[in-house]
Amino acid sequence: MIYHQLIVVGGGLAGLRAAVEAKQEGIDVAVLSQVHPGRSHSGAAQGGINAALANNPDGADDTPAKHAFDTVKGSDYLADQDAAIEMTRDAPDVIYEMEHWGCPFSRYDDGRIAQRPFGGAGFPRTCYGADKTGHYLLHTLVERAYERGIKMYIEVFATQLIVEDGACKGVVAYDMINGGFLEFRADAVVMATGGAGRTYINTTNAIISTGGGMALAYRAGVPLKDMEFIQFHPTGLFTTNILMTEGCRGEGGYLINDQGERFMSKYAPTVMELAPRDITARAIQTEINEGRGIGGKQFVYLDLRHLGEQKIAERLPGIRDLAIHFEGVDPVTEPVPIVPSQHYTMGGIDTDMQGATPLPGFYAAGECACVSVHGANRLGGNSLLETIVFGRRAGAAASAYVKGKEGGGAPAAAGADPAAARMAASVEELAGRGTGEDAYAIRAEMTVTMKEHFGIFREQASMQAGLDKMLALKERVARVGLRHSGGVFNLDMMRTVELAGMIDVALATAAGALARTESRGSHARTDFPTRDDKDWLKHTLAYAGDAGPRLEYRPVTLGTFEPQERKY
Amino acid sequence: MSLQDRETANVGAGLWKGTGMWAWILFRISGLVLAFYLFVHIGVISQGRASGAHTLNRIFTTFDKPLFVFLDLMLVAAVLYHALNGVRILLMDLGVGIRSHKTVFWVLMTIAAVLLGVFVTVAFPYIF
Amino acid sequence: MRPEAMARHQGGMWPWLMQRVTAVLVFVTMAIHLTATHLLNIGDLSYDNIAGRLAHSGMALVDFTLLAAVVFHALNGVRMVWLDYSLAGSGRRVVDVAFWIIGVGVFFYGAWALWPWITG
Amino acid sequence: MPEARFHIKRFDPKSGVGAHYDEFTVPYEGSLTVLEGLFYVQEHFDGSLCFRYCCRAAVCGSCAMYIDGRYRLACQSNVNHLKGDVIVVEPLPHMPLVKDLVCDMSEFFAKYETIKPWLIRTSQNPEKELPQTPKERLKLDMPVDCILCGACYSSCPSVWTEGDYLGPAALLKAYRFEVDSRDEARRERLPYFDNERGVYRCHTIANCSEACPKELNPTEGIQWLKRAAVRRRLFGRLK
Repeated sequence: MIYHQLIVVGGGLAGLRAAVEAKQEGIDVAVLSQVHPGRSHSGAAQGGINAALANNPDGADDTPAKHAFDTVKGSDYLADQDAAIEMTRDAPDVIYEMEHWGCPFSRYDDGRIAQRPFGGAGFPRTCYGADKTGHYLLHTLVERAYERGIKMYIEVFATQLIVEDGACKGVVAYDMINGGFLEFRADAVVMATGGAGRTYINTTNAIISTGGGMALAYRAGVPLKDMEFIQFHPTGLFTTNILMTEGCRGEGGYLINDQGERFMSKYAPTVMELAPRDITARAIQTEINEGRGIGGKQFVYLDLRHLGEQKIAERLPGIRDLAIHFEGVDPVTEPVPIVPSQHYTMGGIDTDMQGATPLPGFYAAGECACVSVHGANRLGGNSLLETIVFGRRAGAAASAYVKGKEGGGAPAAAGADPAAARMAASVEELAGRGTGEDAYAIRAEMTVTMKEHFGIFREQASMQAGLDKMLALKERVARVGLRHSGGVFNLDMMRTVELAGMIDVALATAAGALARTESRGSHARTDFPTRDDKDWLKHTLAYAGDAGPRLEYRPVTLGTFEPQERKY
Repeated sequence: MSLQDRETANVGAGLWKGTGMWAWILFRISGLVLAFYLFVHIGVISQGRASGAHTLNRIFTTFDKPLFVFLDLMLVAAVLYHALNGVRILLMDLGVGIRSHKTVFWVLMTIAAVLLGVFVTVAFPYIF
Repeated sequence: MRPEAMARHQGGMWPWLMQRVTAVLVFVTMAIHLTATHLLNIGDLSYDNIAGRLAHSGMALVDFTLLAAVVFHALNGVRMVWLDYSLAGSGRRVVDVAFWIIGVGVFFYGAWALWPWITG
Repeated sequence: MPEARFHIKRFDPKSGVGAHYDEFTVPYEGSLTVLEGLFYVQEHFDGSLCFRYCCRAAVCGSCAMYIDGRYRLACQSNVNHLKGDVIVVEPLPHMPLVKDLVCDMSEFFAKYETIKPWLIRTSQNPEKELPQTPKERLKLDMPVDCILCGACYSSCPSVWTEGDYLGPAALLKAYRFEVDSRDEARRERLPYFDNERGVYRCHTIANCSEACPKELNPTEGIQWLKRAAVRRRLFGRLK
């Protein structure tokens, strides 16, 4: 058994920021991560991080309040307004803090942090470091974690929450390097494991973005909030769905259909390509569905040629590398084939503004959590901001909880590690089954089902069929056996355990989507094409039930901005 | 690393194709050969004082034989290689041509070849 | 990393820098030495010939500089190779002292050998 | 349907068999990256195969391997662009192995940690950002793109022979902070790289620059550090 006062699961931006905060509070904190923290998926973020610094000459009038309004409007008024206001108010501070810690932001001639325009924002307020902002921020925080001497358990794969006496007491995790399960005991746990993009086949997300933390929380009885809101990024590479940052359009890139027209003029005449992601993604998908994809195929072009080689080299060097390596297309000379791709899980573990969940001692931050600041549609550049702002808050709140807790400290050695032993036994049971169902076939079916039935456009009959398929898959998962047991780095075991969680999370998405009879943000129903504030201005809460998720609802926190029609 | 570990750790694979790698290996070998020669050379020349002019002249006569003139040319080749690759290393230490070090290498090797040609031309009559 | 590794490997600039300085010296003096012996006097080496050359004080200076620089350069080079293979281990200091003794010895032996030619 | 033949190095410390190669044939349509091929093998042929993976977009540095005789990221290597009938997939050379294609990176990260890879400030930070001109920022462009994949480290002959040598990645990191106009540890960080297990163990072989899948140039950084060390020690100049 390993004991720390606080355990942070996940070594991305949110997790590291929480750990740094807790360490600062004098808490004995440890980070558990499936990969080295420097390899976390946060590093794949490209375009930038929003904060109303008003550095851009075109954004001199920008204020956090305007940032909050854009965030709430972008969310289609599903965001909790108090949370959005607090996040945008904290934004400049956390950016300056990251800068003081060494983050290599791009600069203006006068030495201030450069800002570029992003979709759905009234002002150019997205701070960036070329098109590798996530990579730079992540490495800055990794460096800070090393500086603070934060204990990191690297290549440790969390498989279960330990809940005793109605409070979270730690996690069980698979030690990938040495084999076997470890029991991590703690007075509080911060979950920061990222999104569940891999439940879709067409995702921009990393292979490890499987929603593991969400599944762990869900099974422990913590509700998942607003899971039906799945963001599709307008510009993923056609063959691999690898992300082409929104910065491409922020820097002036065009979206072109088969007829060579900038079709966004039809969908968002004033802001064109800089419409929010849900609107742009639907526009592209509509063009494709109506046969105006390039050559009638399933993609349109992202055209950057007019930006010129120098600007691309300066602002979008990573994009150029990715397009050349993964699509065989050089954006300097050719337009890039792109297609909307699953990108972000707006929903997640239900938390308040301090990262606290309904389960005492259990906190969450980052993409795996839902505060909610993104509501029904997240604005580009707000996710990096969320990870740091709410990572910090969750770290502080968890530290306060640990300090104020009576009877904390290392539990008396109670012989063997019971939770780890149970986990090991259940995996052995899986291994003993022999090969029943094929876990990988189920995974493939699930990802295709989610794409086809819970994609950009949704509709009652299709979603019902999709939900039925998912429930059938859940039954089949229960019969999966392992092909390979024991040992170190057992990918077969990890990917099988992971799959069961993915199905649970995907089911929450499916059930929530089917129930919500309106169109809001990313949730676009062809049979209910308008927003229904009277009945649906509320958050969905999905609880784990025996036959799929049980749904409850909670009103949205309003107060500052009156919901109005969303036009760009 | 133990022997078992060495086998599993893919020792022997690695960048053996790079110009920089071979340039360095030859640099080391030529350096060690020249270091060895240096001591031999000092030993031979010191015979002038240690054993007298007569002995030294006799040794020199031996060195006039074609085989020794040929070996002497090899030595010159080693010196030229070591010196001109050394120039490349010095330039890199000064921050010059780090990204184009391979081009610099081949330019210097061309110069080395030309210089060796001069020595060969001069020495040619003594070999045959 | 391990503090003992840190302690074991302190310093290193002087050997590195002196290797470069002597390289330049050797490059220049060796060029003169080789031109004199292998191009101008090829096939004409003898005790008297050497004496003739070294009678010029300029050549004597060149050869003494070469001797000093090349002995340092050679031994320091061998030492660098040696260190790469960690053959030194804890006996590092002993090896360094041994190299210095050898180097100084060889230099004086070489100077001793050249002396009669120069003074002669 | 085209097929790709993978010749994969296998090693299981528990099996007692030692290292060997297994061959698998993977069918594909259009294009296939080596990483996708490895997943296909793991899913369809041999569940025990293991390798590191994460972003599959060449930015996380997990899947650096020795593929077809070159250092590459598996996710970035398209089999259509690899020569030969058989694609040989091996772990990073000269690294201790955990299992199959997974090597032990603990020394690599331990060395990374020793050069104090974080921005050090001694003076008070302003309320807003620390100003940095685009020209100063340009100096960071190359080193900050490092993804710590370990390819350079595994390709360096000085690392092969001297276990204490910091290696190109850690030194590139030191360079990254040394050239940052905001960093104030010019004297403090010096002893950590200005020694024989630091920059002077580099023999300017430049394998690291050849191996880097992000096309960075650690050699350039190390050479800069050497000059900086000499300047500081001899002339007391801190820049």
